[in-house]
Amino acid sequence: SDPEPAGAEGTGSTDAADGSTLSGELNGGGASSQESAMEAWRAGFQSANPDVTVNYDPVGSGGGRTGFGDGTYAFAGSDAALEEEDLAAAEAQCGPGGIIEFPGYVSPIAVAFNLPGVDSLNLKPQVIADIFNGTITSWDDKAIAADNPDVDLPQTAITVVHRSDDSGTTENFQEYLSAVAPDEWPHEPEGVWPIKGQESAQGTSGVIGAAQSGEGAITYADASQVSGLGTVAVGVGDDFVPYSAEAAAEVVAQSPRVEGTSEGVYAIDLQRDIAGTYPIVLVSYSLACGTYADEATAELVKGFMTYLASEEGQQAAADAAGSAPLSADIRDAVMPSIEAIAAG
Amino acid sequence: MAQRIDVKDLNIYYGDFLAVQDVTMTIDPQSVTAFIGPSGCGKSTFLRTLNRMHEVIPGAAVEGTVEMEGVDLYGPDVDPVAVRRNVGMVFQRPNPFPTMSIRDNVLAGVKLNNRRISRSDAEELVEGSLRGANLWNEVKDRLDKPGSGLSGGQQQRLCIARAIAVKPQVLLMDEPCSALDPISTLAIEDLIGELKQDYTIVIVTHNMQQAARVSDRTAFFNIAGTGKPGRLIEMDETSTIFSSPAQKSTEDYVSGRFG
Amino acid sequence: MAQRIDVKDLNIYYGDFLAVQDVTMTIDPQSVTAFIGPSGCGKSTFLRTLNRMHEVIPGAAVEGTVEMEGVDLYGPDVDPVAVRRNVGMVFQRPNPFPTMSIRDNVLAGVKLNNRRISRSDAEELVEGSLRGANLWNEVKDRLDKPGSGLSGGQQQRLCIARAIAVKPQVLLMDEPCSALDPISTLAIEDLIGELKQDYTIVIVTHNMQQAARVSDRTAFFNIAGTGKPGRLIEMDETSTIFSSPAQKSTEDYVSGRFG
Amino acid sequence: MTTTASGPPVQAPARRRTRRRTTDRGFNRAFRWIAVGSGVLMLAVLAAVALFLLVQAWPALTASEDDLAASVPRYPADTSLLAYVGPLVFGTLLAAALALALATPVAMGIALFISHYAPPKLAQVLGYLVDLLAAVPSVIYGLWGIFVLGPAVLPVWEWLGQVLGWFPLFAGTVSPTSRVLATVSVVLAVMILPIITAVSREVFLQTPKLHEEAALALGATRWEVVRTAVLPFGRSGVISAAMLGLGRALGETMAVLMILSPGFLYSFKILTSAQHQTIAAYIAADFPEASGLAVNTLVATGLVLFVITLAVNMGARAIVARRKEFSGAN
Amino acid sequence: MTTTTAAASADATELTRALLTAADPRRRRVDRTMRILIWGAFAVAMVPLVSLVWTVLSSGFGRISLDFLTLSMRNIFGGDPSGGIYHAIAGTLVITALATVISVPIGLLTAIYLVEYGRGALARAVTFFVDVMTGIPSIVAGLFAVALFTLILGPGVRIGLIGAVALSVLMIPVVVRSCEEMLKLVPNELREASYALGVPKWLTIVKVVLRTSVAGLTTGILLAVARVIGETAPLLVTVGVTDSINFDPFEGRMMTLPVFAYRQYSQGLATCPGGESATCVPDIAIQNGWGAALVLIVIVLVLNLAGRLVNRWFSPKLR
Ligand SMILES: Nc1ncnc2c1ncn2[C@@H]1O[C@H](COP(=O)(O)OP(=O)(O)OP(=O)(O)O)[C@@H](O)[C@H]1O
Ligand SMILES: Nc1ncnc2c1ncn2[C@@H]1O[C@H](COP(=O)(O)OP(=O)(O)OP(=O)(O)O)[C@@H](O)[C@H]1O
Ligand SMILES: [Mg+2]
Ligand SMILES: [Mg+2]
Ligand SMILES: O=P([O-])([O-])[O-]
Repeated sequence: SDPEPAGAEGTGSTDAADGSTLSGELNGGGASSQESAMEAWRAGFQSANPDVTVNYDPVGSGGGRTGFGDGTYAFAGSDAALEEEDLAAAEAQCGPGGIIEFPGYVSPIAVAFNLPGVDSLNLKPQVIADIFNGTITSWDDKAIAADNPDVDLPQTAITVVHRSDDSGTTENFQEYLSAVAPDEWPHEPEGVWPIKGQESAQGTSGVIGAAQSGEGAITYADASQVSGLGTVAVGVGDDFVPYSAEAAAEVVAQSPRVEGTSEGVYAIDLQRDIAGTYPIVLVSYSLACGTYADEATAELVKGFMTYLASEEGQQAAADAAGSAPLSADIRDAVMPSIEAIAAG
Repeated sequence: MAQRIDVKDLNIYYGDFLAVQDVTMTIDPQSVTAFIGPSGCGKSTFLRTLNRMHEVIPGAAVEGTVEMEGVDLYGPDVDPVAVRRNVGMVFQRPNPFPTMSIRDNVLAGVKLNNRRISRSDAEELVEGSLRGANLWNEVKDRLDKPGSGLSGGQQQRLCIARAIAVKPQVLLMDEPCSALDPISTLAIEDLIGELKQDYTIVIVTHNMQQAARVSDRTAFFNIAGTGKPGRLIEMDETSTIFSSPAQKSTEDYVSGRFG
Repeated sequence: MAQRIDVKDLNIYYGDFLAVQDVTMTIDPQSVTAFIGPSGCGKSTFLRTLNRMHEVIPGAAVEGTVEMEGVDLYGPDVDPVAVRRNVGMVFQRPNPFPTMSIRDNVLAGVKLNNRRISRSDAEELVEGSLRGANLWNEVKDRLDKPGSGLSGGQQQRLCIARAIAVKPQVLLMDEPCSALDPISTLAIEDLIGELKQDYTIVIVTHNMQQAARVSDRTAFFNIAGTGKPGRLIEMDETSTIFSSPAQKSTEDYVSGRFG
Repeated sequence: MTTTASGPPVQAPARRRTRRRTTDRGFNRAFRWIAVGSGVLMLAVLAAVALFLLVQAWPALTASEDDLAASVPRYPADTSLLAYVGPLVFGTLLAAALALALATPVAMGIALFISHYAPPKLAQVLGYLVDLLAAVPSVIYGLWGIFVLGPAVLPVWEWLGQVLGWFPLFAGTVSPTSRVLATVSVVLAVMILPIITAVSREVFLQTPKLHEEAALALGATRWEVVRTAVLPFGRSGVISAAMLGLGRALGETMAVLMILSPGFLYSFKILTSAQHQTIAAYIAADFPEASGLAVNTLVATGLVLFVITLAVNMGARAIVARRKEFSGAN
Repeated sequence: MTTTTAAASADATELTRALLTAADPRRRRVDRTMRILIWGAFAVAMVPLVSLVWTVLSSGFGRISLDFLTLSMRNIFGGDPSGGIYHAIAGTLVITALATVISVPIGLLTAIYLVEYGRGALARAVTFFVDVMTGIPSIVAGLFAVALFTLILGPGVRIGLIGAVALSVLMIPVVVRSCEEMLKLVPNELREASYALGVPKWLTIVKVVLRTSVAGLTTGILLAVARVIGETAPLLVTVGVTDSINFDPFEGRMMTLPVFAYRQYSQGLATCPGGESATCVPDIAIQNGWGAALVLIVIVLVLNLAGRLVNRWFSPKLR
């Protein structure tokens, strides 16, 4: 059953008690990494509120932040916390209630490769950096072999595949590399891949496809997409940790909150060297305002964000997108701000 | 009602090329005027200025006056569309409308102008016009077939039927019989004889005999050479032109070529 | 070298429509054969079977044989392209190639056979052919202009020049003079007289006088009515056809129409 | 007895030349103005698009090199905006030119096949098929390029690289993923093929029968008929068909975006990855994440694409104009 | 005597036979070669075309079902193989129809202006800039439409109309160009025949020129529709995406088939915690994408078929 969306503005009402009371259309947009999780959230929320339609434009984090700042989107997803210009614009847009920002979507980034017969490799951060910056060019390189005594490494040349578009995944991956291997990876982390002359492809599905089509390829991508490729267990301290939602959740839970932000903003200062955690994670933020111009939107955002941050919502995303659920600490910290969303 | 046409000092241009120079003539009502002359001398060009068809060619222009019963056809408040409705034309190459049936081709002048006509009037007009063009018997069983399926001669007669269906005041014909067999030619010539009772008729022909047979007055055009403008050499009673023309070149042209 | 053509029991179809039925005739070499008859009787259609131009129309078909010096033109090992090269054709409507200059139009057929014709040979051929078509003086200063800029009569003469430039064995002409003025017509008729010394010439004409003037033998075609096939009524020496034809219909047709 | 004999050419006194021109009235005039109005509206729309491009590009055009380098991803330090756009222009032109070179002869072949070679009944069906393929969305071409064409042509590219490696186009390492400009060009060629074919075919079909028969009667073979009558008549139509195709190839976004492994070099190595990028794909790839000056810079590259189309069209116009007096029309 | 005549005639026969059968080998070779090349061109083109159609058919057909055509993707996520593309079909039809309604009058009238009235600087400018417009990248057209409607309706509005305007910017020049070609092909003789009957120019244009070329115009317009019905980039930035049904181009987001196909492809594989099952298919998104592609192609086919019928009924026999 498909009720027609009532339009951009909804008619929220809080008087009735039983079942759904919300209706209308709620529009958001931003990071494409959140798309799969967002589908689960939207489906869950819309099922509970059949008269509501939630839309999410996967236009990318930058587009999401811009759209959030100029009022295009009532809520947004972004692979990085708001900074400077975007923050100022968002604050102006949101008015007195301020901004609500929390890591609603946390997902491990897998380092995946195409070597027939090899499912898993142990790689130290420095080795990963050297592979991606082109210093190590063959799979039977000593540096690789040293940590993988049991694997029969072929002589195949390494083909690095990176994202060709400006991407939050790239930025996160580079942040990891420059944090743990600053000598091997001297580049300033940004959404664009810094090294020229390597293979690349558009979007997560693009790099996965390219890696699958070229033997000896290696790439980095959202972990939920890498089936069919071998994956890397990443060196943390002396251990090698394979990717998993739990290990990724752990790194978020153990990293400190950024200080000096307003109350509703819960940004993470990610630590990449905590033993037993999987350090390459994409932390994608959910953005909303504390106050909205009209009541209906406020009610819709409040309802949707409540669901998104809830245990139930986080589990839905974990099932659909392989993400790491929000820790109880963080949820407890942001819930009051979400519940305070109101018109004004 | 037939109409007299007075042409004064007419120069006709294609862009900068002066195709016909300095023509002055009078075309009498209720008579047939024939234009003869060698190929390229501007007969067609001059004819097309009489119903302002010349000006549909980009860059074409005229100087001088063409008066119909004293009204300058090129006067500022004269509507060229009205001129063409009253001065009908049949072309050298048959050009029936390919999208229309034979019937609709005959009715084109009426239908294209969005005029309403009752079914019976239409049938009458179609039959009358086609009979006039001596085509009725050949096409009466396939009036709904496209006109382009006819042979060349049949197509030309269809075009004549189309032109006379509009009942113009003046009828211009540019070598209307050049694609016709003798029987059709004769029928058209007879028709011209009938039409001149009511209309002013101008016919361009390359056929001396035809000019001699059908026309009351004949105008002879000539051209001094390629790139030079065509000129009206002489115009007179047809019998005079063919028996004792005033100009040597006319005599050269009409004498002894045929028969 | 002129060639004799023997046609036996020829039926000509457009799809299922039998346009011409049961024609048997002999066309003599070194002579001019004229086809006359009313419009739509199939003169053009029949003419086009003599150089296998008929078959380029989708659905067109022939039954029977057309033999040139005993060789069936429709035989299995005969190349239609070679047939058309040896049996030239001039059409009713002038059709110069609009994208080519006058010179290139004349050379169009020649260049197909002989790409590397020398400049001087080409110039000679162009002048000879254009003179033959009585067009040389009018166009000699603008050989590099497009052929489509000429008047109708000039265009037709250009097409005749193009056809004779290939030096065919047989020359078919479908009302070649219907768009020409008397002077050009006369020149073409003279040319036909010259060409018949060497070639077999077939001409379709709607003009009795022309048939009488230029042809040695005349074939009269007629049609019983619309939708009926055209038939060869009678073929004989031209003088016989015009003075004492065997058939009543022939006499009706040729008698007293003109002059 | 009004005999008007012009006699010997008398030098007429200089008369005031009053040439008459067409005048419209009534609904004729209204219709004329409606038509003129939509012509002007066309220009207005284009002006609006151009204005938008220019206004949005202006900050980038006037910004300093350092500002650009700081705020635009992929903007190399110490490079002028022109030098930055240069490789993109090069890639765009190379891809479109290769596609056009591949597609035009084949498209003309197909058009001739349908108009003059195939049996008439079959030709209709084939024309239908080609029309249909003009409508395949670029996303589908992108998918097809990635999943089907890429793997299929890889051996061909490897072979070319081995055998013709000395030729600049085929030099360099052949990419194992075949996400290279050569593959993109083939996809673009396939994409523009139906467009060029459909328009050329319509034009070829309109060749006057008279001219074809004139050629046939001179003893022309079928190909010679095509050469003497059909191709000259269709020339301007084919040029405009090719331009429609070129326009699409220059501006094609999704297929390039999905297939090409981009790079920003002046390179002829169409079998090597990370050498080229086209403007349209570049804009699409980076636009979502761009903000501030980076957006302006992307729009500026769009402006460059605009200018390229303009230049290409001027060239093609010149070709058409030179042959105008020989054109088949009228 | 008789023998010599007989011999002579036998000679003549042989000579004639030689003339009529001996084709110039070079020309014959060229003709053969060109024939092979032209058939070859067709064959070569058929390879990618057949492969493409086959790929779309074989990859998309399995997904086609009544549900797929009549349900939307509302509340469907992950590997859930239910749901369908009804919302995208509706969006595609509505937006394309609206773009056609905007483009055809402007494009056709502009073509009429160019062919029938256009002289001088304005006509040259229009012709020239129409060509330029064919080169506008689709994404730029989308950005232009967004900027325009941001001015009118404020930022952030995503409605079908904006997409239709963006598509119109792409479609109008194509309509103009192809209509112009077709109008030019109407012989001048027909216009003159009509003028000579005293028919005003505008009626001549409407009833003779347009009527004669209607088949060609239809083909041209269909090509233009085909050109835009598969556009992805401009719709992504102008109408957003949705997974619910919306028929109203003036209110709310709409989904279209090409955008849907692209989004599904971009989503890649779904996570199925319990492995592949009846309720969770990992590559369902790719399958959905191909299914949408197939439906899109079928829609175009139906449009084409309608165009063909118009073509057959109204096409004049110009020769
Ligand atoms: N559309 C045109 N543009 C430029 N010149 C033209 C045009 N039509 C005709 N001419 C030129 O004008 C002159 C007169 O041509 P016109 O067709 O009037 O001659 P005509 O006497 O009718 O010849 P014909 O008997 O062959 O029909 C010729 O030199 C011709 O080349
Ligand atoms: N392409 C065609 N398809 C079908 N029928 C045709 C075709 N061409 C001619 N016909 C028909 O064949 C018959 C003979 O036509 P044809 O043109 O040969 O006559 P014609 O004697 O040359 O007439 P005219 O003197 O008018 O040129 C006519 O009934 C005509 O309608
Ligand atoms: Mg004339
Ligand atoms: Mg005939
Ligand atoms: O979320 P992404 O920007 O990496 O697509």
